[in-house]
Amino acid sequence: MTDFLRRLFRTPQGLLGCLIVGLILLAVVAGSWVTPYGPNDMQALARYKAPSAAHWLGTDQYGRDILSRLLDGARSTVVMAVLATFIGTLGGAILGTGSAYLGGRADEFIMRTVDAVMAIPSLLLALLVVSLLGSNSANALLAIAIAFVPSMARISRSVALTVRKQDYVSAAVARGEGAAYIVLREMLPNVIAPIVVEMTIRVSFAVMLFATLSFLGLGAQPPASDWGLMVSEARQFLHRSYWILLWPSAAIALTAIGFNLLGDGLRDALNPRT
Amino acid sequence: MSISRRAFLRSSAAVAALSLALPEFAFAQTKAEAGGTLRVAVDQAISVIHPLLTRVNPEYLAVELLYSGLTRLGVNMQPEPDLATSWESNDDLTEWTFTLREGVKFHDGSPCTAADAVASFEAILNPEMASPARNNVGPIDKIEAVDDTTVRFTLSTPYADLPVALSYNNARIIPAAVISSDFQSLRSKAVGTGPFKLVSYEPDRLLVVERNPDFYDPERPYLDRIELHVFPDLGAQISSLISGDIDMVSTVAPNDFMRLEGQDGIDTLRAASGQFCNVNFGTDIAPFNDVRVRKALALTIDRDAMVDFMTEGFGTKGNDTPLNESYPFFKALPQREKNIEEAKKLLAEAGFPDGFTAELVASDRPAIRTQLAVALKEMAKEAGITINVNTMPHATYLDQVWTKGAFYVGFYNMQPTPDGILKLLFTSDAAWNETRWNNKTFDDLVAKARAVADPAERTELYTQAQQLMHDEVPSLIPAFFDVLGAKRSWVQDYQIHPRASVFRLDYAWLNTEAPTRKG
Amino acid sequence: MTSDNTPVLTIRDYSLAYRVPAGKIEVLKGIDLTVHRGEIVGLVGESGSGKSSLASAIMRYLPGNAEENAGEIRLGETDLRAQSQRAMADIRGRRISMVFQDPATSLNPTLRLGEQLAEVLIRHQGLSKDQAWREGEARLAHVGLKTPAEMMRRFPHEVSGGEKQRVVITTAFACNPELIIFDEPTTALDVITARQILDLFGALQAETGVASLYISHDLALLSQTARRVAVLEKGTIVEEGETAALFRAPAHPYTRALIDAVPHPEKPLVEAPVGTTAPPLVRIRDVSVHYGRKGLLDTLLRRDFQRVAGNRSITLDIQPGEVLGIVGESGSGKSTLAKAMTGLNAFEGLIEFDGRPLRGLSDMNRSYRRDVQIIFQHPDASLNPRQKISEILARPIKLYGNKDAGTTRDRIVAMLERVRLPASTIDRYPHQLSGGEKQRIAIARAFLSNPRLVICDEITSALDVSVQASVIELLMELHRETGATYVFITHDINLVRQIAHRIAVMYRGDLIEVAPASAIADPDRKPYTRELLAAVTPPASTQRAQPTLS
Amino acid sequence: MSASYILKRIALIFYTLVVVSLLVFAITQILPADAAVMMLGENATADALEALRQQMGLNDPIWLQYLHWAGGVLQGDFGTSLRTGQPVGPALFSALGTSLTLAAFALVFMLLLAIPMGIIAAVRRGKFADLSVSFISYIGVSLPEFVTATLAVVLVADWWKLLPPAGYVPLTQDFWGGLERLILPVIVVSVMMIAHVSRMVRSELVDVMHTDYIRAARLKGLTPRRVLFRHGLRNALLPTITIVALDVGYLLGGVIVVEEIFSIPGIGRSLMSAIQARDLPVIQAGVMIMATTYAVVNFIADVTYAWLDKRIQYD
Repeated sequence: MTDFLRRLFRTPQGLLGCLIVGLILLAVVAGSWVTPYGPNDMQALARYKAPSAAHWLGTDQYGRDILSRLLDGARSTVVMAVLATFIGTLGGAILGTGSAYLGGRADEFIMRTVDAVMAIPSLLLALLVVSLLGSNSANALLAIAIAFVPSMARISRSVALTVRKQDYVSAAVARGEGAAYIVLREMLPNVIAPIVVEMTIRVSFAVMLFATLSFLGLGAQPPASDWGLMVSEARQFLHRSYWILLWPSAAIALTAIGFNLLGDGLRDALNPRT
Repeated sequence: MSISRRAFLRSSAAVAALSLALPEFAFAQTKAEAGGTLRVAVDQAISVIHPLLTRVNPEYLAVELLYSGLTRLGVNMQPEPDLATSWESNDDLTEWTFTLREGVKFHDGSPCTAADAVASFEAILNPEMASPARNNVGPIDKIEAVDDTTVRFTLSTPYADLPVALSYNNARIIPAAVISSDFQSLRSKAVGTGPFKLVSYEPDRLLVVERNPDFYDPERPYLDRIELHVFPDLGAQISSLISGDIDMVSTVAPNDFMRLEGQDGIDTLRAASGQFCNVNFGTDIAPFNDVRVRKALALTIDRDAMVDFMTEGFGTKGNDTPLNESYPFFKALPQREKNIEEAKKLLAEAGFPDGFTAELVASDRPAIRTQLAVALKEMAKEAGITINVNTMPHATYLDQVWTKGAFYVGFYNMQPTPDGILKLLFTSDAAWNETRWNNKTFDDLVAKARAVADPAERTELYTQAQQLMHDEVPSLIPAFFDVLGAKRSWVQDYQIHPRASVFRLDYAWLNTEAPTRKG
Repeated sequence: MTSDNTPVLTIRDYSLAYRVPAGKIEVLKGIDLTVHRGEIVGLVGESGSGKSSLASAIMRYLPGNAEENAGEIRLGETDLRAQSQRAMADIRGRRISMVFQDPATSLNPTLRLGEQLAEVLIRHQGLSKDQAWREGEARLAHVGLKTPAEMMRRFPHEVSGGEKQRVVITTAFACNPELIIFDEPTTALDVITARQILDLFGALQAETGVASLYISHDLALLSQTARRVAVLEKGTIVEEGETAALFRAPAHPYTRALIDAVPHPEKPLVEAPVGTTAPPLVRIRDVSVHYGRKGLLDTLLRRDFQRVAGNRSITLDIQPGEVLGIVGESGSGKSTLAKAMTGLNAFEGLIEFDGRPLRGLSDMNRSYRRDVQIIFQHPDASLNPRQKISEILARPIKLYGNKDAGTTRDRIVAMLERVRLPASTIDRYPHQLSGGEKQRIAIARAFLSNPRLVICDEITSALDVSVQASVIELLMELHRETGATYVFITHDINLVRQIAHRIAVMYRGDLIEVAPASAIADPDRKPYTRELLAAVTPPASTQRAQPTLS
Repeated sequence: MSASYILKRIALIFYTLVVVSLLVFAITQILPADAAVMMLGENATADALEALRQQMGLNDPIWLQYLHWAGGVLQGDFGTSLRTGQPVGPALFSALGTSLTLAAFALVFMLLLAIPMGIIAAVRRGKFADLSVSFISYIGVSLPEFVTATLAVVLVADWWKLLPPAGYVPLTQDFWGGLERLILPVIVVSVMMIAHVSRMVRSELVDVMHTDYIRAARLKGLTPRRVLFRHGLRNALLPTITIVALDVGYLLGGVIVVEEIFSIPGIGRSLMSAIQARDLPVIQAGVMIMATTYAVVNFIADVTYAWLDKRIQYD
């Protein structure tokens, strides 16, 4: 474990990614305790206030403290993105590895169908799913998870196929190991690493997809403090007080960069042969 | 009595006819110049151009350019002649006769006569055609052509506001031949008598009209061409106005209005209006069937703050009735103010000493609905009421919540008359009976008021009706919005209309500063 | 340019190290080496000895973290170390050229062979495109390619490995360089092709008199090719001398060990078969393996579908206790047969094991799995990188039971001792072990189930000569101890002649013949067998054959 | 590459379309909205609604409705928009034209920028240029389009007044004016692809430059130029074809946002307004058209790849 962390911190991406993601996770965990104001507390007399000692990042159109909203929103935004990615990845991994394991016609059928679904752009697929289920954060989460399944299935399948061809799996088959042992003990540990890397990078994509759904009015709904929704709502006040737009945008960008860097760092660190 | 009444009505028509010329007296220090292309930004797609079926403001604008009605609505909310030059009624306001212009031609060259007017109104009143105008043109029982230029309306109940009601956005005259052959064909072409003729139409992008040389007023319109550009993004239309790409923005959000104020070459336009956003109670569903609960919620609202939150100050406080200064026959009631103590007391009496939890539905368009919901959520908290805001797509809202729900946000244009808004929303027979309040006394007051011509008497009746609503609170109406718009300074004689769905661009013209654009 | 007594290549006291985060890795230490005109100098060493780094140093093609001492590298009179990269670009390909191990990877897959040959002529001889193309055709004709014009137009994937290497060699000779460095030019080729390439090299070398530095791990090959040999161990040349003399009387222990490790077919490592009367342990009857599956589209279009045959109707008996060698080129179906026998490939036909018939994978029950074990070529791939040795070795014990023999851990430690690995290995991960150690773990895993048949699929070909020798020794010892039957698949004919009782020869999916190891070189063997044996370089010894021009 | 490979790929397009059509039809069937209500509006009577339902076949079993619809689609009839009452096909195809113009410019712009960026980063690996490129690409993949678009409009159009902020003019009508309005949308929609593709090109090229054949080419004394451009790039750019084709899916998603902000009447806008208005026939047709575009682009890419990359034997 320490060996792994040492490898991770050795690359600039890994170190920086860990720092940023760590910071964000800190906000997720502790954010709601340290918020100076309630995220939804309106102050009719302190609307559109520029950053000051009282409101470090300023206030928004309802006089709500932006810092408090950002910290509060970290939980939903990041946890939702991670959860959506995780669910999508899990679904994709099960589908992909299952398909690779089944092989033959079943594999062909599953993967062709996955290819077919990939012909619908993932944003559009998410839009359709959300409009089907109704616009709210939980449905957006599900939509993004569903939108991620096809590509994750592709990736996991190709990883699983590579692992499947390895001699240690052949060795296990030759000595008569059961399917469960082969999949769980021989294949899975080797399949997980590249999938985790891909998943980490995808979290940033999920954060942005969430934001975009909110922008199109199909994601989180007011008065939620999701960053994407905050940006989306702030657009109309841009010329009056740009900071309402600035901070949540920066938070989204930082999160996306953080997870991207972490993913790249993990990719290097998880490779057991370097 | 009867004579004087008739005389009054005639004279009011005459006043209206006079007021038609008013804008020119008031603004036209320089004489209108003909020619030029006007580019207007609208914020929603122009999905429908069928004059009887339009539903949103950009569509009303398009139809207003292409078609005429019998009357049209002045900026002062008075009826003006359009295809009808004059009108009169019998004494008990049940039979109205309209005299039409002679020699008016449709865009296809065919003459427009009383028969077309009759066919048009029959189509409007035909439930099969599903025209939104059906509920808004008044209690018309029968319509007949007396001769080629005279139309007679027979009403089922007395109705003083008929000339105003006939100016309704969907009450347009279309050729009888089209109605009988292919009614739906007007979805893609335009055969009207309006000041402009249709050139091209792409619902999501652009609608272009050109001057109708055969328009009944040889002076108007002044513009050669009008282009309606669809901008789904509010920021983009403001940016385009600033860059001079667009000459006029039909509706502007308060923040954008503030941004535009003081910009060189841009005029901001503002008119006080009866436009409002409200919270409807399903008065037949617990806990909102208890008037104390409704009243308690009304008492939690800080109305000054609400005006700020919802309109950035471009609005006026509401008093939980749909009428305000912008409407005729209006008298103000004592203003309801925030009173948490009283609210808590009422709640306790109603059996909710610790408050209650309710889900408030707000559709996603326009965004102001959600803003009201979010602000109310915070304000109601003080009285111990927990509101969960549920935002849903407008289509889902219409399908599942609208006129059925217990607690949801509505949004309305100002109507031309008090009768218009009350009959639209709050009487038992309202077209959109959103609250199911169904108050007999209220219905009687409204019905009585429509049959009265005397302004003082009508004012008194509407004030009583208002008082009833104010006491029973079928709906929370915390604020009215001003109608906001903007234009380049080179656009002349465009006045923003409190009704927000009336534009009168046939009076507008461009001065010499306007850029020349390729037609 | 160089007088006869000036060496073409002079290396004096040259040292090289690589900087890494952990410090410095010394790869070459005080190298002294000369190559004269017309001379072939062999450079022998195992993996990691620094032989490829030396080639890179001569070519002045070193990574950014290389750190050199003041030593000298000269090409004739030219001080290569003083040359800029731009100047080196003029020298490379014109005065020194290089031939690499694998023609499949050293040719650009997306360029025509002709272009890859002609571009050198254009660059260094100033020929026009047309001239270069015509010259290229002539050169290809000279190296014995039958249709040079067509060959010029082909892409690498369209020609065989031998043809590719001919093109590479032609390119190296194209500008008549003073020095050519050969970096294991035949290792990636099949035996027969390798022999042809070696002959070609010999002929061209004799014709042009170019100075050659021939890098190889194959002592047998060098003993036949090179006039002088330098032995490189861990970056130091431990011994250098005339080839014959050096092989006769190696002075350095490392050289001695290397020479001893080379398999000698005349010195069998197994005793003669015990008794031939016993019924065969395995009877393989008409076993065929096919790859590929008829596609849906083919079915729909009623098209004929041609499957790829991995094995065609193999019939073979394996006697209990014997070591059966299987030889053949890559793609001959040796491994396919091994996979069929271990249930990794579906097969048609019948395999009888100890009298029990097996017609498919479903017939291979647990006791068959226990009795038949397979060991793979690459220990890197056959050991799960995320499992500790303890887990890897515990599996056969858990699977096949045998309670009376003590705890799992005790048995693993005992087995590790038998394969001569320290008991501490048990808590290691595979990547913490060397290649030879990993292969010992793989062997241990196979023998933990007390198998009756062990299939060794090229298990030594990824290992260095000395490691290979010790692994073979271990295998033979285990054979004596357990009496298990071996199927030993390899392309190393010298090795298999030394350890097998009988040898099966395979070619393109067919079993050509099976002969006793002692009689494999008999003149009445089938033509392919004879061809194969003729191509094998006899092990390093006193006899020295002159390369002949083909 | 053989005829049967192409045939197989074409069969795959059809399979894709069948799957997508089933999916989109299923989704639109369960969407919480009544097509008849959508068409007639909130003032329609129950009788009128029922008559319309009958007429539109909304009371038929779902599979029959699907077959009717699919049959229509095969004949080029995508039905009638509930919102405008106009045939869906012509309007959507003209919108598709607009979107494809935008997408084509975006692709070209992206390639013109991303490939040189990737090459420079690979060649100057670890140097300042490489770090700048990766910095740009990290930023590029971290901002949602609607933020980038907002920033672009504020900076370029509102503050510097260099370009018009929004709107669309067909290039056939006014080429330069139309182009001027396309610049910002094209930049915004390509940002993320530039980041992605330049990273791909970089890593592919770095891999290729470490292959034996590049070492061989260098050791033949070829000039660095020739090694890079003749030997390296060709092999590095080949896989990029497939990557770019897959990115088209992303591009088609991106146009939804960009068209919304820049008021471009493309297929993304049509789909977005259809989704908001529950205009089911338009949603169905729009998704089908997008999926077809994606499938066709990938088909072209695969065939091109197979044609260019002679190594791979396709059956």
